[in-house]
Amino acid sequence: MEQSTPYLGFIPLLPLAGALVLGLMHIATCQGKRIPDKLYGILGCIGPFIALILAVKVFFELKALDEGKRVLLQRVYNWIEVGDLKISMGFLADPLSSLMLLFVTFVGFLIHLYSIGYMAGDKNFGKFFAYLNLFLASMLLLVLGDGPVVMFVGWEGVGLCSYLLISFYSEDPANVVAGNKAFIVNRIGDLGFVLGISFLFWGIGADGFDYISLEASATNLNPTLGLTVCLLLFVGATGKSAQIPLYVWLPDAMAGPTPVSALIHAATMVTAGVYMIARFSFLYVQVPLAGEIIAWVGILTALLAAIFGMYQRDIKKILAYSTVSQLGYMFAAVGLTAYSAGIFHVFTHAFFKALLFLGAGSVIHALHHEQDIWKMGGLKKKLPVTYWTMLFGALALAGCPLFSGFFSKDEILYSALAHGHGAIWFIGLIVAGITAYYTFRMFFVVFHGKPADQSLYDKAHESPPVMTVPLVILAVGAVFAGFLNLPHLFGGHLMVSHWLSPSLVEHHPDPTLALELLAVGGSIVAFVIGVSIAYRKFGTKAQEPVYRGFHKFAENKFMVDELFGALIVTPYRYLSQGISRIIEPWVTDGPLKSMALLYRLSGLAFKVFQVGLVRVYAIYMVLGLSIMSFLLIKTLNL
Amino acid sequence: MTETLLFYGFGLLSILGALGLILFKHPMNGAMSFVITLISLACLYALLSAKLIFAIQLIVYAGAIMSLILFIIMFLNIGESDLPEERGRWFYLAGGIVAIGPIAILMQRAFKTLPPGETAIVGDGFGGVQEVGMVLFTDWLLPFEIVSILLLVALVGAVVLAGKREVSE
Amino acid sequence: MFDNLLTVMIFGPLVTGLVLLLLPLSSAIARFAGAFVSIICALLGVKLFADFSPATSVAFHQSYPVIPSLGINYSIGVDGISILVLLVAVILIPMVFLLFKEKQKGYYANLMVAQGAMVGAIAARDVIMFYMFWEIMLLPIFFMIGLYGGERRVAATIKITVYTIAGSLLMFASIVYLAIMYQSQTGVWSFAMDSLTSLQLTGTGATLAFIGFMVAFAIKIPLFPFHTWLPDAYTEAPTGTTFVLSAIMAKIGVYAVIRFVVPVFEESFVRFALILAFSGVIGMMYCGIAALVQKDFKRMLAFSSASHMGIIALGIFCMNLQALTGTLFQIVAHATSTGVLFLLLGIIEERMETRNIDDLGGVAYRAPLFAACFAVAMLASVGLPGTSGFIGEFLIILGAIKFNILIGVLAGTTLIIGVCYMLWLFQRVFFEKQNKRTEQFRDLSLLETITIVPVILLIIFMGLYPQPFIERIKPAAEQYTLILTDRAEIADHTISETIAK
Amino acid sequence: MIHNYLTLSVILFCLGILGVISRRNVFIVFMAIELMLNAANLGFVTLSRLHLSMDGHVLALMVMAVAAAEAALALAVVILLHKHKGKLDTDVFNLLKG
Repeated sequence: MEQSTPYLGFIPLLPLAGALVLGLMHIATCQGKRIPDKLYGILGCIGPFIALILAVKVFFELKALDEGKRVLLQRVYNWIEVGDLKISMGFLADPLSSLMLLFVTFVGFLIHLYSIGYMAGDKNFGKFFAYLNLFLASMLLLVLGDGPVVMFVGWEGVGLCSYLLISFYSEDPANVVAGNKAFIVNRIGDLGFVLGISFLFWGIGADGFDYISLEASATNLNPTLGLTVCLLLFVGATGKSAQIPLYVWLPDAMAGPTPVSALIHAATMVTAGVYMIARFSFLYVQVPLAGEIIAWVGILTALLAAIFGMYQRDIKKILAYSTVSQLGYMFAAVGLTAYSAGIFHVFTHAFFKALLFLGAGSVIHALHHEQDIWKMGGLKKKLPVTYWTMLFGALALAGCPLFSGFFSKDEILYSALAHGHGAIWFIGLIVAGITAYYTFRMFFVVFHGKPADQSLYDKAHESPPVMTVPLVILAVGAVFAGFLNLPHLFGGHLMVSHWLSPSLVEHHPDPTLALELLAVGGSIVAFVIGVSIAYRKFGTKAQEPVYRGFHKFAENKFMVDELFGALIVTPYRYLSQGISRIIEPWVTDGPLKSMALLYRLSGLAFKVFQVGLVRVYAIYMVLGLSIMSFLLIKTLNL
Repeated sequence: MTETLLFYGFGLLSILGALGLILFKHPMNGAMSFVITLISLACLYALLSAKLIFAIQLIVYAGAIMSLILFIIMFLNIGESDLPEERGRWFYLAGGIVAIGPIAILMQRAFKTLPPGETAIVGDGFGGVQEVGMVLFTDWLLPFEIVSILLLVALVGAVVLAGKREVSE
Repeated sequence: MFDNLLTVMIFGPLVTGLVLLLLPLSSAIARFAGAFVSIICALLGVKLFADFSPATSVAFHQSYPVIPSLGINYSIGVDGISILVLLVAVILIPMVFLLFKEKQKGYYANLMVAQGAMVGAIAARDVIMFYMFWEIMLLPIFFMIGLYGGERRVAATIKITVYTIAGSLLMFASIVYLAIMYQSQTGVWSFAMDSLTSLQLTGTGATLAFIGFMVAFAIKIPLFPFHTWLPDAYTEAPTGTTFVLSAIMAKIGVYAVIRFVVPVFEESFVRFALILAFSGVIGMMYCGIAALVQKDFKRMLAFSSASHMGIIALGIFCMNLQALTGTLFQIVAHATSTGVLFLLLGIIEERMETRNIDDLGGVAYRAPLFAACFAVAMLASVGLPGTSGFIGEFLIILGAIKFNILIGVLAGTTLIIGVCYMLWLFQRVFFEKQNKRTEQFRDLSLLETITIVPVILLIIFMGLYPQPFIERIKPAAEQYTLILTDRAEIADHTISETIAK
Repeated sequence: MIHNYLTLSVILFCLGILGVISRRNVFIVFMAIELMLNAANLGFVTLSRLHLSMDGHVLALMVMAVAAAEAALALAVVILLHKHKGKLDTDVFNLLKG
């Protein structure tokens, strides 16, 4: 069943090589003569483009295989081999990873293309593309890795790139702090991941530590250990995919350039957690408790982030909270063992959220880096392409029927119902309504009404084609991606779920028409209510509301950042201060210092005897001799 | 019998000389009294058949070293005013005797363990120049050379120390 | 000629060092001679590493009697435990000669002596030989800190010397105890490692001797709470010396624990392993947390180094194959990454004449290559996958979890603690706004580039393809683990049983 | 008889010690030290006679040589002392006072 495919490794390797070349070029030239941006742009896009072609090739090669045998493998070399621990640098392509592969390379390539326009003129243009390439390489490694440890390499690699790109405008300390926050919070999650795979290894890793061997021996796993592993891995996922309580970094991560937000913090990296849990579906199905915890954390995150999203004024932060919220949906899905629904939402979300971010980027670009929605307004005329593409994106996100987001979200809500989790379904429904509200709140305020700032408005211009073409392509994806997994209710065949099924271990409850209708009806109602409220409030005249009470509290994100600051960051810093100012000099160094003091005191005491007179020293000597003689006489009985 | 008498005689003289050394106030008197001790010791060496040592004791110690000391004492022309005040002398002496007690007893006890031996005069073949020389230049050659170096160093040192002109002033 | 490889590597630098000290040479000539000899040694070391086959128990073994009546031999050789430490020691030292200009030739002479002594201590197969080289190692450090150090060098020198000597004396007492025990059990005197391992040691005496060895090595590593000399000494020492101390000498401490303590005192070792492991973990957390608020760049790196040494030492005490391999691997990984960090810091110090972090900023804009090298070394030091640091830390954490879950989890926090201070440091030094000082910063010169970049490449290579290193460690590590697992009833630490409770 | 010689040697040695600790005059102290050397010499010569071997004599010779060297240096020091301080008091030297 294993197929050795020699080109799998090239998929991450090509962007990596691109990153190296670009990075060296940048280092070599950034002081002297500049290399033209075009060269950087072309070099930067080659890697992702070939990777995209290879991804398509992988997809068709898999498709040619029999169902159930759709696995392509490449073991390049033995990576770490210590005792029972045998890890090879191996790549695995199966339906799940090939799907991820397809949209990661696709969206990645488009965003590279878009960045040529967005970043034009930046003095670190080359560096940006190097980082972006490196990110893509890490992400592809994460997706293609044949075992948890190889995945972890990509996992941390994307974290690093995220850090580098968030703090890209590094002259402003705030951006760097945001980058640090992202990296550190991710690291907290990574700790969970490392501990999780360590426990997993001691549980069932002795027979090979890659997904295939693990899946084969998964049933031998001790249930308690299984729960521990699942929860620890989920901790890893909460870090990377911004779930409660580790979501705090994602909104701050918007400090990076907008294409970065689109690629990393919306479409690809943040969904890695969902992908990871789907990867480990063979573990999670054995531990339903872990799944339930994940589902609840996910749906609560969705709710919380949606509430925050309603009150934001920064266009990117609105989208960021929306991302957190959508990720919550995905976790709710994978928690309920509806892995294919979750992955499908990852897939559609990548399109429409990337689209929204790139659209937002286009707006920001047009307004010379103004991100406050209350300073925009009426941009419909000035930015027609952006307007229409954003509209499709917004409709998809809000869950308008027949747009991609509708189908994937509906699939998740339906699974909640089908698995008997009415409460999760209900919260999900509320979140869907809120989503529709805040999406269109943003949309109306930005594009409709009157310009809030006339001077900005006058200078606004539509973006160049290199930016709008990706927008259009993504818009097409956002509209039609949903049809790939059309449920039976609408006469579809759940193509994506079907495609994914060999990679996933999941239970499909028998579809019942009543439940499906309930789910679909609920979703439509939520969408209509959400959009209509948004229209009533902001549709024609957008005025900045003044928040009070609960609203003010929500605008300040329930003070969670401040709470974390007060509970963790400040005490940690005080602890550090305490150690280096008090404990280090006085407690751990104390014994040493007291010893030194003892020596000094005894020196003072002995000083009395040092009168400096030779004769007195002779007397000491004689006295000593005398005492020694006395003792000798005594002891030797002479 | 004569030897015993001679021993007691010279022994007494040497002790008296030593007592004089530590009791006389003026160093000149002490030195003269110390010469007596040295000469008595030389005679005792003779009684022990140490002919060479007897001679050297007289020549080097009683002769050279002591005359050097006397020369210096006289050279410095020490008057009563130059002498240090030594008020606690008797107190130190008394204390010293108490402190020395155990040392003396220990040494005495240690010597007791030696076998008794005769001290009758040995004629040829002991203590002469030839015998001492044989041993000195065969078994003790290295220490001998080292001592010679020591003497050289002392010589140079003495010249440097005593010959120092007060340039700095 | 290659039979005497090790002897050449020990005495070549030692003799060169002494000759440099005695001859009235200029410091430039001393630097050139030192660089030449150390590069030769590095090449020999690489050849040794390439020729080393893991199957042989002791390779390049040589033995000549020195004091036959006491069984003291000049006995040297390398095995899987020492090969990597040796490699690190010889390939890193040339960098100091190449990178730093000192005014006095004595600095270079001392460095040479240090190199010879360190190689000697690593290669020694006889306890007395080891002790001798171990003590010689301290001398050049003493002079280098005391003569060429910073403002508070005298206090730092006294602290490190007294501390280290105190440990060494305890070790010497233990060595004598071992020899006497061996003599009483077999009737002959011997100080050879191979014969001492066959000793059956029980009772209080053995425990005390164990503690004697352990304290000496714990001071050198340094393990919490014996680390207090480290921040002062590292900060006050000239950067080249700090580099030698952190990158090599600390590793020799770890190596010595594996070499001398584990095989000789199996029983005591197993008994104290838990306490020692906690000491390692607590040291890691303590120093890592303390590093955060340091204002002095060097002092922060010093604490960082101490923090990582805690983790490295932990690997020994976990008593399983993964952790031990991780430790041996991490010895190289940490030496290269921390070494490069210290060297780059030295360059900053040389060019800007300040180590105060607040005075720096924006270095990355003027010196992208410099920043990139620093970033790679920093990421290796925080254990990012793809760099050498990850392999070692991952293996150690993996092993620690098997040994004791609590220790494993605490050890894992190194991932977070390290990142906190390192990123903040990176932010304040390389990012943010430039100031007048940093605007003048030059990027790496050609010589500096060819000195540092190979090590950077090694860091990445070891992260991506660690197997050549692991293979050379493996047989020895397996043998040592076997010694311990035979002795230890550590079964109750394993996960399955803990969970069963 | 041998024991009597040895006893004499002990007595002289003890008198030498007494001289050193009770007197402050440099010359007396110096000569008291010489006295102790001589007492030791007497012991050597006596033991040499007892064993009928020449080693004791050689040692005595060495001691005399050392004494001579010492005399030369010590007297030089005394002259210096007298030059600087104008006194012969050992208690004037107290540079070692802690």
